[in-house]
Amino acid sequence: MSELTPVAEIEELTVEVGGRRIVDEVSLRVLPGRVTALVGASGSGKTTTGRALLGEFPSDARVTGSVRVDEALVGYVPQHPAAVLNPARRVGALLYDIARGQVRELPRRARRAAAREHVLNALEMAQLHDGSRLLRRFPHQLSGGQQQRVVLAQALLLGARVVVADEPTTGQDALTKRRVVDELAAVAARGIGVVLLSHDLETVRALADEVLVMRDGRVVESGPTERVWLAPSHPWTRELLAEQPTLTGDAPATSDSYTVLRVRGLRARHRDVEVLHTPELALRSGECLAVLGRSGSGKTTLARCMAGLHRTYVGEVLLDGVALPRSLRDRARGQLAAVQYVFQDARASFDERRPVLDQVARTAVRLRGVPPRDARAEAAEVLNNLGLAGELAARSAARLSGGELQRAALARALLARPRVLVCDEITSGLDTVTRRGILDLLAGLLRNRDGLSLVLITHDLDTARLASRIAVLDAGQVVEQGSAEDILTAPAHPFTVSLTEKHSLQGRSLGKH
Amino acid sequence: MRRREKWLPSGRFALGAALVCVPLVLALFGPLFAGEPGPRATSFTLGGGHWLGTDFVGRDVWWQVLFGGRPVVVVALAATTLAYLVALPVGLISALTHRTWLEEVLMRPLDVLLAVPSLLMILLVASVFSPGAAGLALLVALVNIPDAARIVRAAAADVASRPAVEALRMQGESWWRIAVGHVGRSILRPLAADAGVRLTGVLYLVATAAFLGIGVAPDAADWAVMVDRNRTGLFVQPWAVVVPALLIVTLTMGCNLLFDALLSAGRDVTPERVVVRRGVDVRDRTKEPRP
Amino acid sequence: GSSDNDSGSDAGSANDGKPRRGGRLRAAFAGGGASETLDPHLANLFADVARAKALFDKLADYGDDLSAQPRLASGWEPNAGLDRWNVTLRKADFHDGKPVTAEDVLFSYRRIADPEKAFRAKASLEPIDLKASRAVDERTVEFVLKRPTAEFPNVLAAFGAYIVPDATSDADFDKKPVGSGPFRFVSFAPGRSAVFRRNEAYWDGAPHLDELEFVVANEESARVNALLGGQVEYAHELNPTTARAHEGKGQIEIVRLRNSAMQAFAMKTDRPPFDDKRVREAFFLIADRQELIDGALSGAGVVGNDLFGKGYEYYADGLPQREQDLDRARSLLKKAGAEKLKVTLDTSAVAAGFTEAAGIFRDQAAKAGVTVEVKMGSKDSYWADILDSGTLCCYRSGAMPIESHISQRLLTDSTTNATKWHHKDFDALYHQAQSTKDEKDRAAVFDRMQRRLYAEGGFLVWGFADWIIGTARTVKGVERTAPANSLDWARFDKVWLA
Amino acid sequence: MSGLGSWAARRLLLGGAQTVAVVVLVFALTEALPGDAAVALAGDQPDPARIAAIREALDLDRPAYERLADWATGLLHADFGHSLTSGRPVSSYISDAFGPTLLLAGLTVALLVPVGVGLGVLAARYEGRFVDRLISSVTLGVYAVPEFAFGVLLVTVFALRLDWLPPTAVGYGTDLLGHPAALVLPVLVLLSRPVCSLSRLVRAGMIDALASPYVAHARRYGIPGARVRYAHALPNAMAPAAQQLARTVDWLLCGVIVVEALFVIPGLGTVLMNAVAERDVPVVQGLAVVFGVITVVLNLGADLVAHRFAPRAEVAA
Ligand SMILES: Nc1ncnc2c1ncn2[C@@H]1O[C@H](COP(=O)(O)OP(=O)(O)OP(=O)(O)O)[C@@H](O)[C@H]1O
Ligand SMILES: Nc1ncnc2c1ncn2[C@@H]1O[C@H](COP(=O)(O)OP(=O)(O)OP(=O)(O)O)[C@@H](O)[C@H]1O
Ligand SMILES: [Mg+2]
Ligand SMILES: [Mg+2]
Ligand code: NI
Repeated sequence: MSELTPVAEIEELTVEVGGRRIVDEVSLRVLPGRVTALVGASGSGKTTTGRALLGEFPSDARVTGSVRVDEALVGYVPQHPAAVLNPARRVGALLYDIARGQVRELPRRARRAAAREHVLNALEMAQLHDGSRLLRRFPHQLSGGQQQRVVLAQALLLGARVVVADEPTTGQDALTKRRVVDELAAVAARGIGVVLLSHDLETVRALADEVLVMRDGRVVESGPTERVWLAPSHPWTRELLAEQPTLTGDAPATSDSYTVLRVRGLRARHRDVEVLHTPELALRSGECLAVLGRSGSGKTTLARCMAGLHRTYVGEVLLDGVALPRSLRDRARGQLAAVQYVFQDARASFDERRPVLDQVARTAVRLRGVPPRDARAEAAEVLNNLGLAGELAARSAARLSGGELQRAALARALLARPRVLVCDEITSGLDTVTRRGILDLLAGLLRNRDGLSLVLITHDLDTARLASRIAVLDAGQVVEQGSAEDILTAPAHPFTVSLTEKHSLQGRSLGKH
Repeated sequence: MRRREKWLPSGRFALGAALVCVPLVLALFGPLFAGEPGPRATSFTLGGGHWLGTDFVGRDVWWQVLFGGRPVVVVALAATTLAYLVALPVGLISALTHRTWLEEVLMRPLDVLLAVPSLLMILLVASVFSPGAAGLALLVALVNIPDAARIVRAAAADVASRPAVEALRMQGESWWRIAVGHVGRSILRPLAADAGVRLTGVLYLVATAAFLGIGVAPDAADWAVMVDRNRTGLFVQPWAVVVPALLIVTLTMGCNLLFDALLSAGRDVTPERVVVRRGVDVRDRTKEPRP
Repeated sequence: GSSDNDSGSDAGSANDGKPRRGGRLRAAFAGGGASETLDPHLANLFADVARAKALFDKLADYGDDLSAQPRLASGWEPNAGLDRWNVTLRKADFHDGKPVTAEDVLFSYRRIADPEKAFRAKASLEPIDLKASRAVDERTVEFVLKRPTAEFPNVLAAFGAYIVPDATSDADFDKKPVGSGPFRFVSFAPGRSAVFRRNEAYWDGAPHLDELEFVVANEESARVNALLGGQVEYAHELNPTTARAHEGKGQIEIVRLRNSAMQAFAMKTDRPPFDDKRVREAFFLIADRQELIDGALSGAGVVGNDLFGKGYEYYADGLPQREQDLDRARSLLKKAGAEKLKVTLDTSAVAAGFTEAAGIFRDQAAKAGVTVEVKMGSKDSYWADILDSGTLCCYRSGAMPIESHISQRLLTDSTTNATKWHHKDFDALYHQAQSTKDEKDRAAVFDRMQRRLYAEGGFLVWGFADWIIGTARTVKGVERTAPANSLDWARFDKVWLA
Repeated sequence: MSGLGSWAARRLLLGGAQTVAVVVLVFALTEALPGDAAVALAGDQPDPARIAAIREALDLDRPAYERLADWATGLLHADFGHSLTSGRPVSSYISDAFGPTLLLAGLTVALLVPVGVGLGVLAARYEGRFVDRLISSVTLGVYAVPEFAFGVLLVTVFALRLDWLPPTAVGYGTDLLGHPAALVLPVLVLLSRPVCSLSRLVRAGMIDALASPYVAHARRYGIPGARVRYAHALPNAMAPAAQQLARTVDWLLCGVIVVEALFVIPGLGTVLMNAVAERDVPVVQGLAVVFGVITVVLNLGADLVAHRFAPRAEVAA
């Protein structure tokens, strides 16, 4: 190891915002061909540290310490990829711009073809197999996972010696995730230093050579992955790595439960392309339905149809047997409150400028007629339960971490006291500890608040275990649905089989000492 | 952090404020100092007790300058505000609606207004009605509405389709809060830029209208009217044009600079700034917020 | 009138040296846009008249004092009753080589008087009974009139009464107009330019210039700039302020044609408050004429004395100059029971100085306790609007003989009687003048009529504006004393480039 | 792109209706103006008998709707009618004046876009700094000076004092291309105000766009600064500016009266002015058709640009 010179280095970095140290004396070395992982609770400063390698800090932060990067460019896959995709440019243009830098040496005439070659190659590496089709699309015409992979493709195209990947596998299904991990491993194998910021321990374990465990901005433990895994020294690490207790959707679909939400003959289109066909899907009261499926299979589209955010469909969405208006603009307050949706891209769903608390509280004011003062108190309480204490909640959305925003978005929906809560990948950006907390909370609500039903959209099988029933989507079709038990233990459809296959990620054999 | 949010780029702010102050003070308090108008002299002459000379009908230019600010400020501001009072809702409605017919109903008739030469419009009103200052403000606003509405719509279209707006709808937020509180606020910068420039356009439209017989008298003490009517004497007695024109220039320039300064001060979501330029070793670099 | 045709050029230009032949002169006028035509009978604007004048001739034209001077007519002789006039033509040829004959004259006049059309000169030719009139021989026309008309030569000089060849069709005028004027047609683009060439065979001596181009520039500053920038050599109708800026600076020459445009306020004498002659007199006394001249005309003019035609033939210049007298005005108003009088003054941007004058007069009237409210009207229909409605309006008039002014505006059956001056005895005086053969006696009658108008007329004539022309310094021979509309104004056959 | 295609098709259809509305409105406005062609022709000789005669000769005594209907039927055969004042075909009025107008507008826009956008981008790039302040002050200052005064100033300095350029285009007629020097000053004056409004809108949009994460991302990846500004940030700043640009082109094509008068360029503005003054209704109507079509097309173009640069708008629920 000693023979390697680091391609990037952080020394005693401290980032202080408003008197609070969000990163506290963190040191980090990025070695070529090695994967360095930062793990830690949501809000522990992973993203802030990772961005320091790019030379970027929160505005008006007080920064001390040093950051050294060998080369000019650093690849970066941010936590919320949608934000870095230019809404007015096609995916192709966004990629070509970067590819152009790679083909500068070639004669002018050969450049175009070479750039295209590069782009398609990168898309393939980023697991976007029908890449050439996506090139003509605008970013908003991609699913969340596809956006993420486009951003990954950009980072791969760049050919930088350091890549900072912030939660590169959130929002990816197990299959895709496996491939992305392989790809990152291959990237490292080419001598590129990878900094992996992730809450996904499986991914970390499979990829990382070295792990830094963060808590409240401080590195509490660091060392080679295997050592940390096998012999965690800090109690916090132990907690973080603790085996997940298998939550099971114990909410019994009792005989007195009735169908709250029914989707019938739904065929949803984007423009003229049909992306979703769901002949029948029912959600019973008090039940938790998980929707599983690969990235781009139409999960979000389904959720948005339910929520009234996607209008171009035939068929109907029935609440208590009554068809809901297609657009949420035409829904009555009661209907709005009854069906709430938690956005996949939490950051984009908040107004960056206003305090999160205010934004969350409005739900209660508008949908339940709670006086503003009480609404704020209630919002503060819900946020607190979700781990966003007072001071955090009072900040503007721009000043919260990805996981924090995800929780705020959940709180915003919960404040409506919905009967159907549609959660789109709400735990994707959360560490195990926080995730456990949230899922517990949701399970508790299911149990105690009668009438609440959950639709959990997830790629995460562990999360899906919370559900009592699971529906599996593939390429817009519901290929299988049934009780969670059945689906997870004895999947019938080959696609489900491939999804639920014991997703042991191959640890890398190379470079481990 | 709090401190930082209140902090204004003081230099620019001060400059803008100073620029606005001169014409504003003159406009507001000028009439108090003006006193009685003296006797007339030959038009466009210098000297003879008139320290800025005389205007196109032989009146004292300085006296006119003192008196001529109020109508400019009042009518132009009123007309611009009025134009936006209509253009803003119309533009926002058509940007926020998903009903194409509603958008067409709102915007297409305005397009028709755009295609009618405004000269014809003003001529007609001039000859059919004889509106006073208020009518003038209305008319000038009317001429400006289609244009402003289109700009509002164009600026708002993108913001209106973002997930943040969907989330607001999901919360059952009222139209006004979504439109004004969120979308309107997000497009404040283009709006301010447009309004700042529009204000100037309105000033001279008022002057043109005056000459066609609408609103103020064609020989009114009004800076814009002065610039317009004294232009024939530009080479004999430049002050009659230059002084009011300069005042208008300072007024609009000041307004715009003030807008700019306020907007960049109000922006609390400053982009996270890039501090370390890469490829270099940046040891012990300390960055502190500027005072 | 006198007939010194050959002395036109050296009248006002003593030190211009010897005329030089050759060169092209470009003259900028305000024009009528794409609707312009070269049909001389349609001439309406100054640009039209200037072009018509270059291509065509009238039988007579106005001298500097607006008396009729023979042009194509070499002389005229009335009968004793003054209702039959024999006009003899001089020897002159049209551009196509054909001589100007009596038939051409009759054709032209009949064309103007065509009841189907509405040519401007039609009203002026009204005294002639064209059916009865005839060609006595090749070069003599006998005009039979409907009534005695001592001032008949004025009719021959009327605005737009040009002689065109017999049987010219309407379409010919824009394509290839043929006249007897000093210049021949070369090309014409409506609203832009017209190019003419010297007519070597002109009866009044061939012009000095080789070529003459009229260009249209409606904006005064454009004309000035073109002149200053050497793009034109002659710019018609400049502002007094421009004149002041450039007069005597050596860059360009400024020519002021005095007594060109009467400036007035017209009071409708048939309705309150101006049906009371004390109110009219009070208004005469309210006006501070010098202030109006200085303010509205930037000093470029002379004060008026409530009478039309200063400096023209028959003008009553023996009357004392009226001055502002607010006390007397106030007491007259009081006597008329018109204290705290409120009147609306119609004005419009239709002529230079109108809005300015209105504003100034409003302030002057305020000093006499009269509230004048200035009302801006549409400039395109202003003249028709003020003819019958309103009580007080801004008024102006170009140069014309005093006799024409009276017949057009001050008789009971006048077509444009803007002051509603209807007085049978006044009409009678006019007819008496027209039937008086002796010039002195006639002048006495005109003098009586003007005294009446001075005392109680409806026109508050406060001034006479200069007509300002700018020329390049090389332009010589420009007449300096001819009021606008008279023969020597905008006349290019006697002009040369040094 | 079928959605966009049908959208554009519908807009063009509506555009037809709009043009009709423009013509009717303009006709109504001209009719509502006091006086008619006869009164205008009569000028300062408003002899009532003469006016009546003119009216009869011009067919003006017929009811307004009949005249409009006649004119509209003519239009169906591509006949714009004949001028009341001169009797010449209206199409000749339009075709004669369109050349200079198109030339001026073309030149102005060709310069306006790069200059306006460039200045806006430059100002946004140095927001709050000297360059920004310089650009803002100069453009705003020029904007606040009326066109007329600015024109006179330019003529005085560059044509009369320095003698570099001709002060007017007098005498050049429609052959302006043959005298390119005569076009410099008019184009400068025409540019003076739009440059300001355009650059301010571009600047405003650019400041927001430059602060966005996607621009930061592009920078991060070493995309050249100019490319980041013009290809990445600018499209997001363009929607309001495109509207402004459409308005400017509209204004340029529908006649720029002051500049045409000041520099003696016989364009559409002059024709319109004269036609209105003369109450030459057929000419005014012919121009209304032209202006209506121009406006419809330009608005469509601007909306297409807005649509292209805010592609998310179409998916709004
Ligand atoms: N606006 C759009 N226009 C065209 N196609 C779209 C649009 N939005 C989504 N799609 C396509 O529709 C399909 C379904 O998208 P959806 O967002 O529902 O996927 P998803 O299952 O939520 O995926 P992920 O897990 O990646 O979020 C994807 O292939 C996506 O590319
Ligand atoms: N711009 C900012 N201004 C102030 N505080 C910030 C800002 N950005 C992040 N923070 C705070 O700093 C802490 C660390 O944020 P960071 O984004 O680094 O966390 P993280 O470890 O990436 O969390 P997550 O897993 O939720 O994404 C958080 O508590 C967050 O609220
Ligand atoms: Mg993070
Ligand atoms: Mg999704
Ligand atoms: Ni399509």
